[in-house]
Amino acid sequence: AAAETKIGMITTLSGGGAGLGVDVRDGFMLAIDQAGRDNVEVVIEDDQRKPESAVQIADRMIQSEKVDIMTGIIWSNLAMAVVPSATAQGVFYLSPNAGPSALAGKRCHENYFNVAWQNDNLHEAAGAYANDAELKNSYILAPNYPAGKDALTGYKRMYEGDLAGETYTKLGQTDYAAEIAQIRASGADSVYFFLPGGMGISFLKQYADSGVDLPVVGPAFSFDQGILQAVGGAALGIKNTSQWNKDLDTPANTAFVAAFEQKYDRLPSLYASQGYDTANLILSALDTADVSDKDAFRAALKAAKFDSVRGAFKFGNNHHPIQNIYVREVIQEGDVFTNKIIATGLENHADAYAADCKM
Amino acid sequence: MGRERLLNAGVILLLLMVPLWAWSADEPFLITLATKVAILALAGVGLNIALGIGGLVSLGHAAFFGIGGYAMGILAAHAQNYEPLMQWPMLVEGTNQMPLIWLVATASSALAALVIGALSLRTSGVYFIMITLAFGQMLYYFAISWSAYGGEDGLSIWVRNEFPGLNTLVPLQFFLICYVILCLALWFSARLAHAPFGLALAAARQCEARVETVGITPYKLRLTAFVISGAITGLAGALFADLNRFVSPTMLSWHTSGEIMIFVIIGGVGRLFGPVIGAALFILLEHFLGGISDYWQIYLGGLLLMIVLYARGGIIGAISGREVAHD
Amino acid sequence: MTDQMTQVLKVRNLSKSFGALQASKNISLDLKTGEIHALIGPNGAGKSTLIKQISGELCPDSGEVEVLGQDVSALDRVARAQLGLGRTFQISALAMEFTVLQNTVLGALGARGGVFRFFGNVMRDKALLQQAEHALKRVGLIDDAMRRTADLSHGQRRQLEVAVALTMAPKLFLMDEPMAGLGASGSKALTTFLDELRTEAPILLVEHDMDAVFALADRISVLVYGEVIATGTTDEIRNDPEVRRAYLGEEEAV
Amino acid sequence: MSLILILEQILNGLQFGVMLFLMAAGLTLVFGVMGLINLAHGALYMVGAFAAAIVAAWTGSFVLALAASLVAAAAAGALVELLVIRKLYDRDHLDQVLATFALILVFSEGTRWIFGSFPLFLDVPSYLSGPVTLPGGIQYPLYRLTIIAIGLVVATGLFWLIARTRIGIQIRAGESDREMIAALGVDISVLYTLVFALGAALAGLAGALVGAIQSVQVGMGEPVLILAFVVIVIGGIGSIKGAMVGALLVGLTDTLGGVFLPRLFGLFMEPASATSVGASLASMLIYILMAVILLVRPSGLYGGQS
Amino acid sequence: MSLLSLRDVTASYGPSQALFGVKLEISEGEVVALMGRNGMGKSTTIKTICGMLPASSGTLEFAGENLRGMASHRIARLGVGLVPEGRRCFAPLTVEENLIAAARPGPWDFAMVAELFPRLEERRDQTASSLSGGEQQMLAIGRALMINPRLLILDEATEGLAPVVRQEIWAAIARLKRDSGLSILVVDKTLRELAAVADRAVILNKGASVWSGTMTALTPELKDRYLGV
Ligand SMILES: Nc1ncnc2c1ncn2[C@@H]1O[C@H](COP(=O)(O)OP(=O)(O)OP(=O)(O)O)[C@@H](O)[C@H]1O
Ligand SMILES: Nc1ncnc2c1ncn2[C@@H]1O[C@H](COP(=O)(O)OP(=O)(O)OP(=O)(O)O)[C@@H](O)[C@H]1O
Ligand SMILES: [Mg+2]
Ligand SMILES: [Mg+2]
Repeated sequence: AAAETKIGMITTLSGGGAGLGVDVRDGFMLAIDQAGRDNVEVVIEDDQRKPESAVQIADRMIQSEKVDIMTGIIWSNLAMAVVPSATAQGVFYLSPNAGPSALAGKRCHENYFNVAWQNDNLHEAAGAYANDAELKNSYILAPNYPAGKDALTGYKRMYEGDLAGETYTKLGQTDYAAEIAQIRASGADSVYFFLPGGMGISFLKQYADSGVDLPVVGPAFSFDQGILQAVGGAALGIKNTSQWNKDLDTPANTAFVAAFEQKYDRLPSLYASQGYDTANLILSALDTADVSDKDAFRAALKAAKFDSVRGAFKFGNNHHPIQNIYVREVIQEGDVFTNKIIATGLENHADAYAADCKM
Repeated sequence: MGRERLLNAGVILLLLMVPLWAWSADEPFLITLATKVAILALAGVGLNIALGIGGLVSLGHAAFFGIGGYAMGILAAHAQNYEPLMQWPMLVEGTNQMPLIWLVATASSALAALVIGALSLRTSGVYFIMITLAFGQMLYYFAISWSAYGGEDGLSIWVRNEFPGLNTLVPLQFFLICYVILCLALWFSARLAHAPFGLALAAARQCEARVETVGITPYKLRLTAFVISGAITGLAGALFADLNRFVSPTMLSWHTSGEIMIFVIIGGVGRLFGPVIGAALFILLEHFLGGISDYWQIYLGGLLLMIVLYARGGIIGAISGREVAHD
Repeated sequence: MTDQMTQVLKVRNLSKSFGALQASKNISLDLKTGEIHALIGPNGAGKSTLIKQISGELCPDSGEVEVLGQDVSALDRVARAQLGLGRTFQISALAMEFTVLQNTVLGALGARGGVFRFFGNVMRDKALLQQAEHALKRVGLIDDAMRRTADLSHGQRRQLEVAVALTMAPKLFLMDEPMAGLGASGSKALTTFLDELRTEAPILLVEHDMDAVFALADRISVLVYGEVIATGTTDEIRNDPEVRRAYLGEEEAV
Repeated sequence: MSLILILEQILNGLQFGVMLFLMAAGLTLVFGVMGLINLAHGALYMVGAFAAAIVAAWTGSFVLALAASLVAAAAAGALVELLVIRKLYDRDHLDQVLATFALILVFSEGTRWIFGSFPLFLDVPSYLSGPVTLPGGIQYPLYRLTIIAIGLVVATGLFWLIARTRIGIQIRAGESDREMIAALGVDISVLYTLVFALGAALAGLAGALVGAIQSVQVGMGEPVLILAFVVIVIGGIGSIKGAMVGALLVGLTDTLGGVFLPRLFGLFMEPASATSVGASLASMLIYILMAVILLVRPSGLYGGQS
Repeated sequence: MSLLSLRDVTASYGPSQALFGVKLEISEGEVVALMGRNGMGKSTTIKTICGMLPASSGTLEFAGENLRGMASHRIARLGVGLVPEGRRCFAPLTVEENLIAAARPGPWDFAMVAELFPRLEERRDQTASSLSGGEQQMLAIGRALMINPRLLILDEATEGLAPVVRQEIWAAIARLKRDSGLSILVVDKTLRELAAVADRAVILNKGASVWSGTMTALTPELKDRYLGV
């Protein structure tokens, strides 16, 4: 048998943002279990969404547990805190969710692979979709923090129309009456928003109740399986962008969706799919190279010879995905709200920072 | 009060022995954990001066902790990319020398404490709690949107700063630095409690009118205590940032203030070693309960409840009697 | 000039209102070296309010306060305390968690200054301890020096109030009902004590215990509804029909 | 910016204020009147929202859901009072802070354990959904108007309870001297259990009402907690009127600050940085407001004594 | 039969014992003075009666009910009205609110209290914290009367009152005794005034009752030994 491979997963398992971490973990572990290898060990730790905790757990995993590969972080700020020092210490890091721009550009690293997306990707696709849908005057809003700014930057990068307004809201804001009034008065023909988690739910419900009925576009994060049920009818018909959906018709995906539902008794989410892909990428690389041979293992990761649930998948020079980003629409199936793909927003899309990466 | 002394001595020795053992047993993470205890205890020692002796319940000490952290982050970041911090009116360069960083961290958090304290101390009681919280939150939101230094993403310093003659990258050496600082702070706060200043400050906590009629201005006492307290907590912030080689707005959030306060309460308010025991216990619980289940915080909550309900005067109070020592 | 010297405290035309209620109406009085000047009057007449204006806790609407020839109207209570105003409270104001000794040391510390010292054990400071213990001896609390103030009985706390004021070695005392809550024996002892104390510093004494007032006072001022209605010697006041009606009642006069 | 939009934003500010009052009402009661710092207020708010979501899903009735929120939160409150809070009245604020912080952990993680990590669905009932047109042509959601009405009713009821009823007097007397009011024959422990349960019920009601237009999820109570504290401190602790005024002030400041500050900065900055600087300042605004008010009036707008 | 009876009561503040055997009987309609120097345990005895401090041993009975272990509010409801040492008015409440907070049905109501202390009527809407010391004392007495007690306990109730008011209060107490058959336990320092109203006296010394008898039996020698006069 090959030597033991130890994988350290740091993710958010307690507190408000735990849903995402739980999905990444469950998707990841599904793939590991399916592989049935007895030489891969996964250590899982809860970061409580605190960057300081994440850093300390990373230290411990690297120093004491001597993990070879790390993964699991959900949030950009935690990734920024952990990834650079982990990769500098020779550990491979595979991101199942966050893709901050710095790590894609100037600070890219040979041991860092992003298996989800660069943060801007879904927003760029939304911008491109807005052009296709002939939206000419968008009102855009996002929370006032780095990921929010990246989001609006990403949208504007592709979007060619005018801006009816641009608003940064408070992080964690729950009441959007004022913003909705601005939107109503702005003469916009559409709204683009990036409000992850509970913020998005609040916004959508309040927007639906306000009587403003301009078309809304957003990234998948506010329309993911985990929270769609909480938004309910307010989300119906809204277009959102994602690199994956459960109706993607590939054998790998069909099998994944069925297996996930069977094991966990719920529909898989975007995050679960990313966790699943991450694990499969690792497993595929382990099939061709031993992790102790870093160069060979890195090359095997780079080759990405695995069956991604999102279809075609390959890495760019900065180890970020080059992939299709789809446009989905929220629909109702029985009494379950879910998404269906209606178009491809961007094809084989790479990120805007790849050129800054000297690798 | 022999029992409390004995307990204190035991705790401070244990805090030293564990990392030494961990070093010989090659358990570097245990050293990191001990370092974290020492640093957070230091933050608590700072708060305890305002809270325990002066009765100033500050729910804004994260502000000083965070300012200390950012002082480290900003100086080190500039040292790393060789861009001066400012060029006008004079050239200020970044640095990666710990002593210098500590100086800046202490001074800037003391300055912040002076401003925040001067304003906040016009109120008292719950209003004081809330106004300090307000200042903390202002800084927090400021840091989140301060994109020059990372905003919510925070600021990473890839390597630990340097201390002349030591290799700070060796966990044990960095621990020893923190440990010595903690001991110094404990010593200072013990002296302070028994000094004229401590007596007057404690009197101002109990009866403001009494202090005034003997010709002492409580406001000045409190402000001084608040500044000292903020400075020590700021120093702890700089060390904490160095421990993680990373600083972010979470250091400024009210959760941090709350946690520092909780260390002090668990250990025993106004007890010299309260923050040390409190921080040690809290961190151990957090660390070891984390492995039990995803819902470990329920157990943490339950344990904390037991402590408040059944250990009056904190852990130290429960072990060595409720009365605070008079001598 | 000599008159100036002997006037330790001079209050001129002090007025103070709380909303519609005029608690002090144009009050003038003085306190001379070596005397006890008693201030009596019905409950709510404004005695404590007057004391507070003299000590600086309350700011008068108009009028001046002079201490040892210096106008202190603009000074706060801390500055006035430093100038030598010793005060006891009607309702004990003490550091309850402290020992009796610590409370008195605090007084001595306030008088000496040097509060902003961060090193050195204050409870081992010989000079302060001596001063504190001396004061405790004088009020008869020395045996309770190491007890917690909260554990004292009400009467013992009153004694401690006086002791703390003593440690300040003030130039004059403002005492708001020092006898309140003292038992008969305590009152007797305190009366004897204040009698001696007046040679150290004159006392403006607010008190309802007429035995004590008549035994001690050199002069008495009577305050009714914020106004001084009479000032005079013990006998003059005792026999003033207006005072008897408003304050003393029938029995006391006998 | 048109006048009508300005008016609408002012209305939004007032509405947000009333919503804040609703969130803060239970806290004012417990904090101001019983002198207890209850950090677990947000947890009770969450309990109310979850109870409402569950019952709404079962029965489809919003009214029943609201009733459930009241009952569940009151029961949780009474239980907590009997088991924990009761032992804390004669402790200082710090012990209360620690204990109620521990309660947050127990409640939040307990809820997550039972209901999972994902938000639940709770929506505005159809008969209250959608906008109505106000005089002047402002389109305004009916549900928000309902919240305003309920908020005002709660405010009046509380004010009356505390200021005018004998129970209110006894509660306040108990806050000033618990031992004494008991020595005068009032069973203060039962009274306090009731008050705490009432405070909890109000928190639960707010959770359900507000939850219907926000997200019902673990941790939803936390931002509310801080805001509610800000509100009652600005107004002056112990004053229902103060809480109302404080809530309206905070609501207006927050809403109008978010709307106008970016524009203000736009006058002398380039648009991109103006929006971001304006938004940063807007997020600090209510804390600045609180600090300024406390500096001018150290015990809040209507606080008698500190 | 006695209304209140204490036998061999001991009590402690935490580790320090304050009562070492108190014996005290009060009959229906009787006024008893509890005397002793400062710190001898008078107030502690009262706290024990009112259930504010648990007795460690001994028996306490009121109107045939065992008071030991009974909650403070239940003792009050049996008819024990307390005017505590140091007044303890509810500072943020108005005068009127202080009075009605604990009122129980019976002859004493606001009007009657106002008649006894007209000053309280004048200050009706002022908060207790802004009252003068004497006014607060009147309020505390009025408050205790409002619960319509069978036994009124006055712990230094005339402390800090002007002589006229004091006379009024003593007159009021005498009237209460005469007209309503109220039993009264009173602690006060002025012997002369006590002698006029009290039927009997009990002397405490170092936490134990050392003497009890009629006021007239109180010899100068006893006074000197236990009261210091
Ligand atoms: N802050 C205040 N606001 C309103 N009224 C006040 C205030 N302080 C005092 N008073 C009123 O002013 C009057 C004078 O009060 P003061 O305390 O000076 O009386 P006093 O002469 O000391 O009475 P006593 O002998 O009973 O202590 C009282 O009627 C009191 O109610
Ligand atoms: N809260 C307390 N904690 C501890 N000891 C106390 C407490 N209150 C009183 N004592 C002590 O108990 C003893 C009796 O006190 P108590 O108050 O009953 O005396 P008293 O006879 O009422 O005196 P006074 O006339 O001064 O009011 C005193 O020695 C006192 O120091
Ligand atoms: Mg007075
Ligand atoms: Mg007494």
